[in-house]
Amino acid sequence: MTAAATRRPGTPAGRPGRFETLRLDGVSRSFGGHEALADLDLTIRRGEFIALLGPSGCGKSTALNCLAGLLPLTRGSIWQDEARLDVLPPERRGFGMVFQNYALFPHLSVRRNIAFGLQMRKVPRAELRRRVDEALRLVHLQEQAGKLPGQLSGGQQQRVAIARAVVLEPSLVLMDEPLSNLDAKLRLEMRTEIRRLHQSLGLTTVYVTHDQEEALSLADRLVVLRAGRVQQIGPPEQLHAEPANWHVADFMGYRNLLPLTAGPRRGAGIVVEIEGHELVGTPVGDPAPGSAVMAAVRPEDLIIGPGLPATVEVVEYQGREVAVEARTAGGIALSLLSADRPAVGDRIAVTVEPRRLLVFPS
Amino acid sequence: MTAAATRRPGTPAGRPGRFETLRLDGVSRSFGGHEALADLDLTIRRGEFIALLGPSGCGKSTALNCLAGLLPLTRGSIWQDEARLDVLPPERRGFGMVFQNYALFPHLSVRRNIAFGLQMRKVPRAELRRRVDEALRLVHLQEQAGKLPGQLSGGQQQRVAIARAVVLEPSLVLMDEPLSNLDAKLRLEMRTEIRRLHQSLGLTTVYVTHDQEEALSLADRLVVLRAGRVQQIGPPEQLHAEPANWHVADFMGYRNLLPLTAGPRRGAGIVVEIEGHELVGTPVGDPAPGSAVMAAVRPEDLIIGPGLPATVEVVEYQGREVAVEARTAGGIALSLLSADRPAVGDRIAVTVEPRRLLVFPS
Amino acid sequence: SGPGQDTDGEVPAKPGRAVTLNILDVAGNLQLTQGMIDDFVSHNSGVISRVTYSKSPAPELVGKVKAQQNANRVDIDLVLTGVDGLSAGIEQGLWNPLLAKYADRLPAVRDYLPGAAAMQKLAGDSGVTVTYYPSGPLIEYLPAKVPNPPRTAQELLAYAKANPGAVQYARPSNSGPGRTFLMGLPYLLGDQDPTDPTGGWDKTWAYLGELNKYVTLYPSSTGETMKNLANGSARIIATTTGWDINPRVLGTVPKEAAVGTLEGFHWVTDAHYAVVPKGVSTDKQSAILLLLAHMLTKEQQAKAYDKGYFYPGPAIKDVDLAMAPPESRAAIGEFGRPEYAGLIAGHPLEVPLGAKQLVAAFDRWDREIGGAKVAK
Amino acid sequence: MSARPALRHRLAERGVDRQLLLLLPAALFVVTLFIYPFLYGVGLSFQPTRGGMLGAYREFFTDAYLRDTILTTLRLSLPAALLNVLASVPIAYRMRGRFRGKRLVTTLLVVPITLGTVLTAQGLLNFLGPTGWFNRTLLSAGLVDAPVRLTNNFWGVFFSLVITGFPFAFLLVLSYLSGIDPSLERAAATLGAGRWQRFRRITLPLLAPGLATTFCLTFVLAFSVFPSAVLVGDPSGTTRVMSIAAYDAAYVRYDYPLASAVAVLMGLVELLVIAAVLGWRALLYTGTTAGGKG
Amino acid sequence: MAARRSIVATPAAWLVWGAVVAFFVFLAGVISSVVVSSFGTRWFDTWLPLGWTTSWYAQAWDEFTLLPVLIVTLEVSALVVGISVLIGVPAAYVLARRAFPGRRLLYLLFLLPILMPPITYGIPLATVLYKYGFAGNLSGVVLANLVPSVPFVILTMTPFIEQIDPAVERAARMCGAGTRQVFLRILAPLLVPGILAASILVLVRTVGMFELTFLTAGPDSQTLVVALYYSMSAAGIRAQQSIDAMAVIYTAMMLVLLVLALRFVNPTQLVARVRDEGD
Ligand SMILES: Nc1ncnc2c1ncn2[C@@H]1O[C@H](COP(=O)(O)OP(=O)(O)OP(=O)(O)O)[C@@H](O)[C@H]1O
Ligand SMILES: Nc1ncnc2c1ncn2[C@@H]1O[C@H](COP(=O)(O)OP(=O)(O)OP(=O)(O)O)[C@@H](O)[C@H]1O
Ligand SMILES: [Mg+2]
Ligand SMILES: [Mg+2]
Repeated sequence: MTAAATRRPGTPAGRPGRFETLRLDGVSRSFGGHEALADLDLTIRRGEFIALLGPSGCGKSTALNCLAGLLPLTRGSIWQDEARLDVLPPERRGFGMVFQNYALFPHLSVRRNIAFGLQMRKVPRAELRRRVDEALRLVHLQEQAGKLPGQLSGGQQQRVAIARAVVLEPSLVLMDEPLSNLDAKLRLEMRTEIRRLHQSLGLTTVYVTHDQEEALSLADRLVVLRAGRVQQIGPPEQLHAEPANWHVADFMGYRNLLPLTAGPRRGAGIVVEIEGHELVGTPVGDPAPGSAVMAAVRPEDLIIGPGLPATVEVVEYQGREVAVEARTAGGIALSLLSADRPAVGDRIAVTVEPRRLLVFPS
Repeated sequence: MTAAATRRPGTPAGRPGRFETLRLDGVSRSFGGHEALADLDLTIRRGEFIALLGPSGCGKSTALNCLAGLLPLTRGSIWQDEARLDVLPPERRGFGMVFQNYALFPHLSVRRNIAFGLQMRKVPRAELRRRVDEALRLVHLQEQAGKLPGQLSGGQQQRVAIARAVVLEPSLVLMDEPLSNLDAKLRLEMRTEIRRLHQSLGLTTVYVTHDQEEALSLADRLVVLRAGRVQQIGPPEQLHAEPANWHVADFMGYRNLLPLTAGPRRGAGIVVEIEGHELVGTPVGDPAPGSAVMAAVRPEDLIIGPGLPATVEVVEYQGREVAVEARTAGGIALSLLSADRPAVGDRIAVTVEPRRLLVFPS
Repeated sequence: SGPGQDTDGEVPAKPGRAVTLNILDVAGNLQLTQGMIDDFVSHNSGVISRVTYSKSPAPELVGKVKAQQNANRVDIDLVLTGVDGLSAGIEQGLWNPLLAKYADRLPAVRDYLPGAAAMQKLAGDSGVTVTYYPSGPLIEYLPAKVPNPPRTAQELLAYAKANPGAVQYARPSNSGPGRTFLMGLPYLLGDQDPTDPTGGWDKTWAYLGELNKYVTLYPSSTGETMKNLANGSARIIATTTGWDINPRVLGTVPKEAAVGTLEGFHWVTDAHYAVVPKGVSTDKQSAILLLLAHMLTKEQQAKAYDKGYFYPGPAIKDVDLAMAPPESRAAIGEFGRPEYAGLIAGHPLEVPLGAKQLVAAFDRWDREIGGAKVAK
Repeated sequence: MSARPALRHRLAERGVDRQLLLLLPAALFVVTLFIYPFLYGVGLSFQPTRGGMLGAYREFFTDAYLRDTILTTLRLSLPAALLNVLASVPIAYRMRGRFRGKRLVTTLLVVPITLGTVLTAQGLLNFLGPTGWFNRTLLSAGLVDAPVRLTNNFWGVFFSLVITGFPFAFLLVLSYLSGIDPSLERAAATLGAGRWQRFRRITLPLLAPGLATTFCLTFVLAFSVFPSAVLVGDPSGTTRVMSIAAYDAAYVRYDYPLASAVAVLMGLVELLVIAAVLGWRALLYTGTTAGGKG
Repeated sequence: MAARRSIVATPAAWLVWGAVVAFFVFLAGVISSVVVSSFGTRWFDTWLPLGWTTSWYAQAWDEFTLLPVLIVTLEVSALVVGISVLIGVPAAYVLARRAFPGRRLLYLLFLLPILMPPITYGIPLATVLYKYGFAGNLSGVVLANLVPSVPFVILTMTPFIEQIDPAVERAARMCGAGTRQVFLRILAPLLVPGILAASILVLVRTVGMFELTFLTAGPDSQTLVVALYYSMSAAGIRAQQSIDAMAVIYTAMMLVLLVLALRFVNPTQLVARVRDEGD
């Protein structure tokens, strides 16, 4: 109340300080020898929406916690404009955060959970009330305002956590899979809502998710992590169409990954052979002929038509389309989407457009 | 160890007893006056995969807990073939359960968490080892086997919880949003894996989710809940194509819900008017002409073409397609999917096929 | 009495300014003397403006005074103590030898009863005897249950043998009557040196060892032996004059309880002393001297009769019961025993053991008598 | 600018940062008000009146009457502390859930805390004494012929330790127990664990660190038992505990070096027992008792 | 359902409740024998005293100047409890949450004052306090009693803190709460059951701590136990009943404190309210 509060105005966290850039410089964090995050370089511009994307355990939460100040860095530094940030404790960085496991205050009602940050910032009572009511409305929790977190369902709890962070209108909002526990419908709504908030409040947001769809639709730029290391940074279109390596491709929805051998070039394309059938693909990163490559294609780009024969194994209803799992004679599993509904055991043949088949060195 | 174990053989839980049907008869549960679950009637046949689907707070977890024996019923009964089940404590029902909040044993390693149920069933050591190893492999956690749950990432924890339940090959598996914290890629894999397990082990599964896509692809039958009450029970195709009311439609992905007034019938269809434009839809549940109706249509069924004019407000990148939010002159928000990419501010016109526009009494 | 005040210099006849006195009672002496002190203060508010009383068991006294003296801040001005606290303090050099220089301000010390005078000798110059009684050892019983009480030490042993568990005395280190019984035995049994518990008490230790076989219980307080006597679980207990009269006044012991003596006993006397710790200011010392002089006057000493608490109580000669307050007279009239006057006159008076010997006696008793129960 | 943060980071990774300042008041307090006086006391124990540096300790160990107090004390305090902790567990376990009258029962169970040594001692002497209600009841019911002796011996002290120690243990155990996420037991139930196994395999291990602490605290209280060992015990025999020996040395014989030596030895014996318990505790899981998110 | 389940568990339940009832009966006997005695005129070999009186209370009240003593006792215990919680809980927090060099040593340091009997350090401690003018008044009594109380709080609180999810604190920090606010607004309420338990234990220890209090108390800063302990074990003749009356007064005072404490916070309520779903 005293020391921290009076000293605050001089620091970057004084008023939720707007910054121009936030620079992560070789940020690394180890847990007892194991590098959970290694050499993350990233410059976040004011107003940007950055998504950290990657499989479970890749270090997304670690990166976010380092940025928040909740984990000390092992190496590297963080700069907010010209001020060094990594030496500040979390409460003086002025960021807001939504936690993966909610982390609600179990002894405070929903309303008081949301009001907590505003109280810490000594917001006048009338404004506090107004802003909390607004936040409650935003997450559809007006009726639960008086309940304790323990009395809420999982999804309701997550919504409280979101409201608690955005009510502060912080200079940077950190979100750790905030939608992962919402139901599909609400998830779509909240996704749009988060994006809208981000724009209308002029927030800068770093958003952790494992859902590439979510990342693609929300973010201005994506950071794809794998085993603690950055694989690719770029806008959604770039990542979607031109993944830098097969790991990124794997994660961006190229569910069919076929370990093959590179054949000769054909024009801008490259030939790969699979069980006696030749397919033409687009080379990424210059795989040498004869070397082992990984050919990647999305299920929706595998077309039933003259080509590689396979037998249908699983058919999953997905509304308008069905998802089909098929297996080639050589035992390679293929996933594809289809508007017609083949029966299990049907023999089909599949093909793919050359620009939809990416061939990476493996 | 003593009383419970020796008494067990006589009960339905003796050996994970296979049953023919499991019947829920008016199962209800209140929390201090508020009915979280009301009059659930459902007969589960052996080998079925049932999904409980509904928005957050609708009582899905409550239903599952009642079935597991973790919550006493307020009213109703549960029958396993001819034996009454709701009088048995959870440990004697022989069901497996994956909890929404994991509920991993924080003091046991991953391996010992998974082995716990097998130890309780006195599985011989060698078999126990084998089955635990298999389960670890299944959820890709071989390397984390020695860690404590607190040292795992959120997704890893959820996978331990799944492994812990399925390793028992129980007669009924209850899963409470088991995939909600997995990354998108793993979620797809695990989804297929769960379905495969369900079939190969001959399990009967009750699966709670708020993700209609997950429910549609996994389940043989869906139970849609809303505010504690069943809205519709049926196979995926039926729910997807013929939702029983607009709440179900809302939840099944009919994102555009337009409160309108019923016009005259036209053949099998019904006319509704929206901002001076006439649209023809399919009536569900016989709405009377002149009455208030709710017209429902999915984003993917709204087509850009001559019809209702609107202005583009938000464009979200979604890979192959873009999601567009547009607003009519009268202020009605519309969501649609589009292969082309309109710019924000563009004026477009949308239309819909009559069989894709469902008109419900509201 | 903080630092900087004169503590060693000449003690004035009257304090320069009225003082506040902090009095610590570790012997239960205030029961007898608080009236005397309050009387002085009410008439001499120019000398002592206020008195605070505190009480504690004797053993902790030394530690507290030591801590204060080490820190040069003594805030206990006057201690009322029994022989144990007195001699422990003398050994540790805690007390101010006031009498060495100022005996003339307490003329009454020349009028002590013979027994009290002997007790005063124990104190040397370090303390002033304020109350005195001949104590015991006596035995107490209910005539209805013990129609023929033992008359000698041997008869007592025989009685104990015939009635195991019936004879009781409290652990000597926790009990006045217990220790009086212990110190009185050498005289009763004709031991070689009644003042040397380690070398000269052979008969006493043998006797106690024998008696121990028939004693089932050594309570940790005298009060409990009294209770056991009253409820019948003990038939004969050790007692003293004060412990005979006062509990019957209070109702802890039935009025009809009787005391007996063992043939050839000597009184082992007891007294309470007023001592002044070193480090008390001269002003206060002066006030204390005036207070003590007042307490030793006959009218004030008569208050020491109390309700038989320390019977008789006065340390000064020729203080009659008739001078005592009416409640005192009534209580003693009803519960007192006329035979005491004769007994006091007819039996020799002995001073109790010095602190060192007493501790040695307790230690040996604990090991060989009380502790022997462990082996059983 | 760069040197300072670097050192800071290195320290931070070893766990040294500003938060450790929170320790300061307590540490300062203990150092100033305890360490100096304590070292003084320990020093005193090495300056006995006779027998050289270790004279006091030698005296303690050569004199069986002193030496045996160690065993006497342990014989009293270990069973009492164990009983208090072990009895608290099932009772607290039963009282975890919600039921009518829980508050009343909890409050009643905690009442003995207020009794204080004196009332307990008086009460035990009155109630269990030869003509107390307890013996009267037994006698008039014809269960015994002569009063059972339960005071002024081992049992008197033992009962007083249970009466004063049990509520402590109960209160602590109940609080530790209610901090354990109940969904863990439910998970175990669905995995086929019965009541006993849920308790044995899930609750008990999570409770164990708390039990260790509780045991230490009740043991310390029982170990330094003094007034009741005198008042309801047999202070020269079966309940001559170490604190009585120390008290005798200090306040009866004024042999402070010996008293300090006995007290130091008391502390040492306690330390050994507690080190064993805490060492065992260090092997246990001591983290959060929640089962995952939420 | 609930009823049926509890029948299944009957033997264990009976045993536990049996033990609890036996304990209560025993306890009731112990307490009421003192209470009855304190109101009795004389009580020898009978079921009940021969007559009834309240004079023992009047006598105790006068003789021990109980009113000021009670006030001092309340002041001392409130101060000791308050300060030891303020100092001890932050220290317990660091010890529970952080790994740093020297942690074990520090733990031992905090353990020692509880283990060491006051005889070892009481007199030198009193000397130090007298030297700096703290002893002989309330502050000395409070300081001396803090020596074993602070470590006691630390030791009791450590497991409680270990049980709280650290993410909750991080969330508070992200909301802008500094260390102080995290403590006051988040940890303190969550720790209330633990703090309450620790406070009650410290209170009892303080009210019952004779030695340190006596060594440092001045004439105006005696606590009840000093008076009480005196009446129990000092030289001189005292009626059992008056001791009983004193003990009853002491207990009544503690009981009032306890009931007050339990009124405001039920020891298990907070944690239980958060976690006790269903069942
Ligand atoms: N406190 C810790 N101690 C040891 N290892 C840890 C700790 N926290 C995280 N890790 C490890 O660091 C790696 C990265 O963890 P992190 O939580 O950042 O993953 P994540 O990308 O957030 O995964 P998820 O999507 O499952 O939440 C994991 O392998 C994890 O096991
Ligand atoms: N222990 C409880 N006490 C009071 N109300 C409760 C309790 N548990 C659940 N509820 C209420 O019951 C309703 C249903 O809760 P439930 O947990 O079954 O929802 P859910 O469908 O599982 O939601 P989610 O998808 O968010 O997990 C909610 O409104 C919730 O607030
Ligand atoms: Mg994470
Ligand atoms: Mg749920």
